[in-house]
Amino acid sequence: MTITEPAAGTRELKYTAAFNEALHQLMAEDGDIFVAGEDVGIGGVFGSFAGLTAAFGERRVVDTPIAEQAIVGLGIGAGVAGLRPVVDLMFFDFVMVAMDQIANQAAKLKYMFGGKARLPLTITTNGGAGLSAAAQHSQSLEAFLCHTPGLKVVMPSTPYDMKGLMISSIRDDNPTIVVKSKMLLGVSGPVPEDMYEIPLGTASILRPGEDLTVVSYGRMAQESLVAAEQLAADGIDCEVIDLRTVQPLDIDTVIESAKKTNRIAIVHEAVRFGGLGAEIAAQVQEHAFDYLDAPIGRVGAPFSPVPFSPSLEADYVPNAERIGRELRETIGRPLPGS
Amino acid sequence: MTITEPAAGTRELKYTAAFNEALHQLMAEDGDIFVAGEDVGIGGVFGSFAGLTAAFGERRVVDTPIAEQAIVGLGIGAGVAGLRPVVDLMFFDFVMVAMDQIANQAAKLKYMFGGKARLPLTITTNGGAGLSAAAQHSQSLEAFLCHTPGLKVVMPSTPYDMKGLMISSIRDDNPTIVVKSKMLLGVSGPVPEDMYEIPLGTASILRPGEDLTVVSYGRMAQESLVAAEQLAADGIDCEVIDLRTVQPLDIDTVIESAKKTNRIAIVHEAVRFGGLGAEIAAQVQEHAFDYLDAPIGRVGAPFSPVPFSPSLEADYVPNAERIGRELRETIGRPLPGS
Amino acid sequence: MALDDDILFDMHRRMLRIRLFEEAAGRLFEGARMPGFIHLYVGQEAVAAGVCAALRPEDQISSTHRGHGHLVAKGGDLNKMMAELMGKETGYCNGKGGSMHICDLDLNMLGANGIVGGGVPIAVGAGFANKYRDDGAVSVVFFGDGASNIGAFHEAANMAAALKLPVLFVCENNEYGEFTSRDRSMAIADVVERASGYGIPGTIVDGMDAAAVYETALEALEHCRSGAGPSFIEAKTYRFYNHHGVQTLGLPYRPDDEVASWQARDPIDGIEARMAEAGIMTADQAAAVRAEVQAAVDEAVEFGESSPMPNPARLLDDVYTEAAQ
Amino acid sequence: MALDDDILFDMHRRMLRIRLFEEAAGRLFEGARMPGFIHLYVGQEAVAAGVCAALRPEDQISSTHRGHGHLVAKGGDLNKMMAELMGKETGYCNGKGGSMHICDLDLNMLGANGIVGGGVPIAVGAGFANKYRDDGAVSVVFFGDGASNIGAFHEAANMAAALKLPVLFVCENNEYGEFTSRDRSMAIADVVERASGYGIPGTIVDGMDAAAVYETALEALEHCRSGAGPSFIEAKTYRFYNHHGVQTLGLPYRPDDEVASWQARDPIDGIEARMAEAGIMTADQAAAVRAEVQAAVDEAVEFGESSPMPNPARLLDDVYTEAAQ
Ligand SMILES: Cc1ncc(C[n+]2csc(CCOP(=O)(O)OP(=O)(O)O)c2C)c(N)n1
Ligand SMILES: Cc1ncc(C[n+]2csc(CCOP(=O)(O)OP(=O)(O)O)c2C)c(N)n1
Ligand SMILES: [Mg+2]
Ligand SMILES: [Mg+2]
Repeated sequence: MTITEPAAGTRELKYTAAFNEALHQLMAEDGDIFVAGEDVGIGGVFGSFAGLTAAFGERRVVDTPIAEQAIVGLGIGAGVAGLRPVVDLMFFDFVMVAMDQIANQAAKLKYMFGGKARLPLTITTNGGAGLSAAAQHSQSLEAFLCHTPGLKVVMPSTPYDMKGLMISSIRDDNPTIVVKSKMLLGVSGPVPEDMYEIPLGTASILRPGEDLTVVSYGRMAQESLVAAEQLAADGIDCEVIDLRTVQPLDIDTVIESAKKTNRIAIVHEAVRFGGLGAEIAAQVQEHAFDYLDAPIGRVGAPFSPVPFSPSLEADYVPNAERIGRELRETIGRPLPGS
Repeated sequence: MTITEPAAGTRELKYTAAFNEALHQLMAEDGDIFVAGEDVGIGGVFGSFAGLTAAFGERRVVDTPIAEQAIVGLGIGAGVAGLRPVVDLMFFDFVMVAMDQIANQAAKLKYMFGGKARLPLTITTNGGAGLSAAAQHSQSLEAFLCHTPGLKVVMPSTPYDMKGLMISSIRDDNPTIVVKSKMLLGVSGPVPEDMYEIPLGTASILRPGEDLTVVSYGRMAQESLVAAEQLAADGIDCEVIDLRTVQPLDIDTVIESAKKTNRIAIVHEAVRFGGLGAEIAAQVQEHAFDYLDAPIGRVGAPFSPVPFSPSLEADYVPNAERIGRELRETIGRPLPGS
Repeated sequence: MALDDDILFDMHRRMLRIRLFEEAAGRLFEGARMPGFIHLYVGQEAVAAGVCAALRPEDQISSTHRGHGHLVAKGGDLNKMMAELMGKETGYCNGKGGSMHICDLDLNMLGANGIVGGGVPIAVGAGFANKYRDDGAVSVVFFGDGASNIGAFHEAANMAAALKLPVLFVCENNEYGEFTSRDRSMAIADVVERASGYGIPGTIVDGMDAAAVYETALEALEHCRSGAGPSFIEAKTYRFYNHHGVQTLGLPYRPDDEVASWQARDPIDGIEARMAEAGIMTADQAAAVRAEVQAAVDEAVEFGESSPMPNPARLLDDVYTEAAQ
Repeated sequence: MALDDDILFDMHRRMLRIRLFEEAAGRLFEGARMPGFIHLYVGQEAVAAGVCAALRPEDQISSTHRGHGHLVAKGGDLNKMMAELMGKETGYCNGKGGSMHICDLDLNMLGANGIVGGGVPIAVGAGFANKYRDDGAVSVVFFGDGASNIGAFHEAANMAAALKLPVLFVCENNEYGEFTSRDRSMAIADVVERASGYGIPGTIVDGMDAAAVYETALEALEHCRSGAGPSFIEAKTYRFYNHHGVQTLGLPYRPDDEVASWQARDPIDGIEARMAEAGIMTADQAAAVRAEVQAAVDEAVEFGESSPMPNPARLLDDVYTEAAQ
């Protein structure tokens, strides 16, 4: 909605440390919050949960067996029974293993019960390619979750957003999946020390622009920003929108921008076919049909599993250079002024 | 692609009997085909497998424990080892229970192995709402499967298509999901006695028309046809395309039609947000941007789980009347000639 | 066994409420006055009644697709139940859930479930909350012999054992999934043999004998409450009707004489005979209870039938919990 | 045990091939000359070697994320393996799979797997095919102690038992998942206790003793081949390196003395000592085998490093099998 920018001089934290700090502060504030998952006690395989056992003990930081269905179910049952669980699935790909508990149980429980339940469950996970982790440890599966009414899906692209969105997600009374981007874990940025919320469902405009709207989220929002700066050198002025949460989707911000720039592209790391970009494109053409000067572009992964080999993976995952190239194609027809 | 119509005077069969006949003929022809699933031995809860045990014995018609992951895994392993398995998941909703085996294993196996595998696996299931079966027994989840490279997804709307698509699916060397529509099981239509294939990835034009293209599949293709006839009474001439398979997607037929009619809507029973309609809309606007006289319409289920109560369910699931109403909205702007 | 008379009366009433409620629902279903699927619990009443009589109000129960009996036994409101089964606005779930999702969170009944085994991990989560709060409550999960073959059950049972959670697993072994018999779905004779694979103490009980179920449950619950971790009961029982719907005899997958031999061990007849023998309930008294329960069931049918269908304007309500302002 | 000398030589060589291949891969990984994740099998060689020495070529094996050892033991081509680990065109999967998806279908090695437990149902499917064709082959599935907690394992084990399939379950209990110890993940001492819950006969074997593994496997395979259904072996073993990567000592989750005590039971030292005692292999002979294997491994490294990266034009190949024309 607005351009979000922490005050100058704010302390810097890594993306994963922002996640971690949010958890520390939330757990200190609310005794009903606990964390459960595989190897979380030792800090988690990505270090995201570091220090929590020392601070809050094994009662509240619970190592579980390797059992993703039971991990999510643990969160559902404990949540319905009044706690505020945070459960971790080590890799985004493992939502597949727990899909019934996520999509048939957690997402639908409140509705099936006629509203008589509250499920303040947060599922955390790590998504995306780039580590040569191959087809079963590299996916971006948000389209599955966004197509499932009852869930919220959060995909932060900066340490600042990570902290604010984690706080909102955990305080939210709905099943919410927070997807960290594995490639962003070590990226630093300014993060205020105090607790703050970023409302779920509010996009941020990373860069204002007049010629083309670029809609993205997660790591690709940052890649899109780089691409936009490169295009700016050629006089193409992109407006880059970071959705931050993909469900709820801040479509108003997107449509408003499209009406202004008259050209729009969506960029994500997930497979393009059936990805979230399709939904956004469909909504934009529906609501801004007469404003569009060119077909809506979509940048995403091609139609294959994620390959292992670094050389193939580099071709598979969008990056700033490829995004820039495809955005130029979206622009396609000469800009009004040129 | 072309209007498919069995010869006049062809014997009539129910949708489920066409499915059944295809299995009988295929199993007689190929000893490597077997059927496994819950209660298939007695004919299955919808009678789809009736008579198979009598004809082929328990070696080839295998009752399994209630274990969807192991059922799909059984098919994967037996398929890789050289058989041609048909495994049944009683309800479409249960793909969630087996999602890892379907999406992380079956879909990706060939690619991960550098091509060195062949997986001639067919998964059959029953989808859709209309029986007051509530949120966990009524879903249309094809968007999940279509977004997963490596799978094929087949959703027949007539007995004729059912038989031809089943034969193609089982003979296909890729993991293929054939989704029966529960509400169509008892619907009759002409079905030739001989074996015939309908190539996967070829749409059929159920009704040619000039004013508006309506793209659908499964049960909604038939509802769309009814809606089209009603609109014809008002002089609106719809072309109704039945995709028949949603992966591969016969987008060429769709785009060609859109270029002709200049208006297009997609109709499906799945939740509209993130459904296959979004992908089709995104591709159509990309490839036929200059041909479109109106925003692409999408008819689908609203953003909630499927409600139990028949009165709510009737409002939830699209039907001919609602489709007609929404198509009129898609037409929206006056037709060129009027 | 020296069982309090009160307990027998209590269980007898719970069982009758289940039986008469279910038979009324079955008739409505047969008469096409009830939509959707119906999985009747008739025959298994002693399990739900025996276990629930041993519970405290704060103990949770989780159930299956065959869930009416569990909710009735936990004290469910027959009016709201019948209305829900009919898809009415006044039902437990405002008509949105139906038979397979019926629940009463105020009674700590965490819901039926349409996915076989799907409720087991959720029940373990409730048990986790109990331990976390150290409130002495036990989470009880009912599931079938067929459900013991599915992954969610396994993961949840092991999780409960590994984390030493107060969860009581109650397997209602009625010898069939839908149409496939237990002995074709597993290569063991007793489901309880699985419990030791998790390190969970297990017992077999006659699921047609409410008193036996009660005593077994009481002991198992005590184990759970003591902090020693989960416990496991396998109740040998039988459903008198078909998997779905009301047919009893003449089905292709169950020999009629097998059905008859179990029906001869009707758990309600059993408890009534026992109470008569003990001289604590005459035939007249039994009839009076039955009449009273039947009246409540009739009222529930009447309540359900006269209730309105859900307001279409609420179709999209309750997908999410809105933030309190 | 009266074991053929040949078998000892055979197993010794298989184990050395695993060990030296793995250590080379580890060094490359440490030197950032190998991409992705690497889960070393070092320490567990006796299990793969002992089981695979007992197999016939037509028997299938299925593996885990820790899969190099199994493929080497089944006769995998070190060149193609090393190239695959490096993501090269000449690798087993043309660089598309990597360590976690390495496979050789010609050797009936049905693949490593990145999903814990994900390979178990697939292995059961292969066992189904064997029974269907009545070809006498057995499908062997390797999985960890941690994997025995996941639903897919449970469903598959029960399915194999219910359908009496020729499947040999080999649990490599190395006492840890990633960083969580077995005793915190389950409330039982031996994973084999689960086998009886499926009606599968089970045995515990010393997984550091290749000969013991071989003899146990031979017997279990015989059981499977006889048509009596699946069999289960729990091999007590230990990984010498970290879950991922090559660190050994000084990790926060495993006491150094525990690591050291297992390392003192190195399975390769063990078999060499036994062969020396039996007088069938001198130190010189052992050194010669080692040198020979090392040369093969060095060649594999050279092969991998000199191989080209995959052709980018093939990125989208092999998603589907095209119909033969
Ligand atoms: C995951 C899943 N698979 C299959 C079904 C279909 N189904 C519903 S009830 C049932 C049988 C369950 O058997 P059991 O657990 O023994 O319970 P019972 O019906 O005997 O009470 C099956 C297979 C389902 N609802 N969910
Ligand atoms: C479904 C799933 N959950 C979690 C993981 C992450 N993971 C990879 S290996 C591993 C530990 C496996 O333990 P075990 O089965 O004992 O095998 P080991 O590593 O000891 O050989 C875990 C948790 C995964 N790959 N798949
Ligand atoms: Mg049963
Ligand atoms: Mg282990």
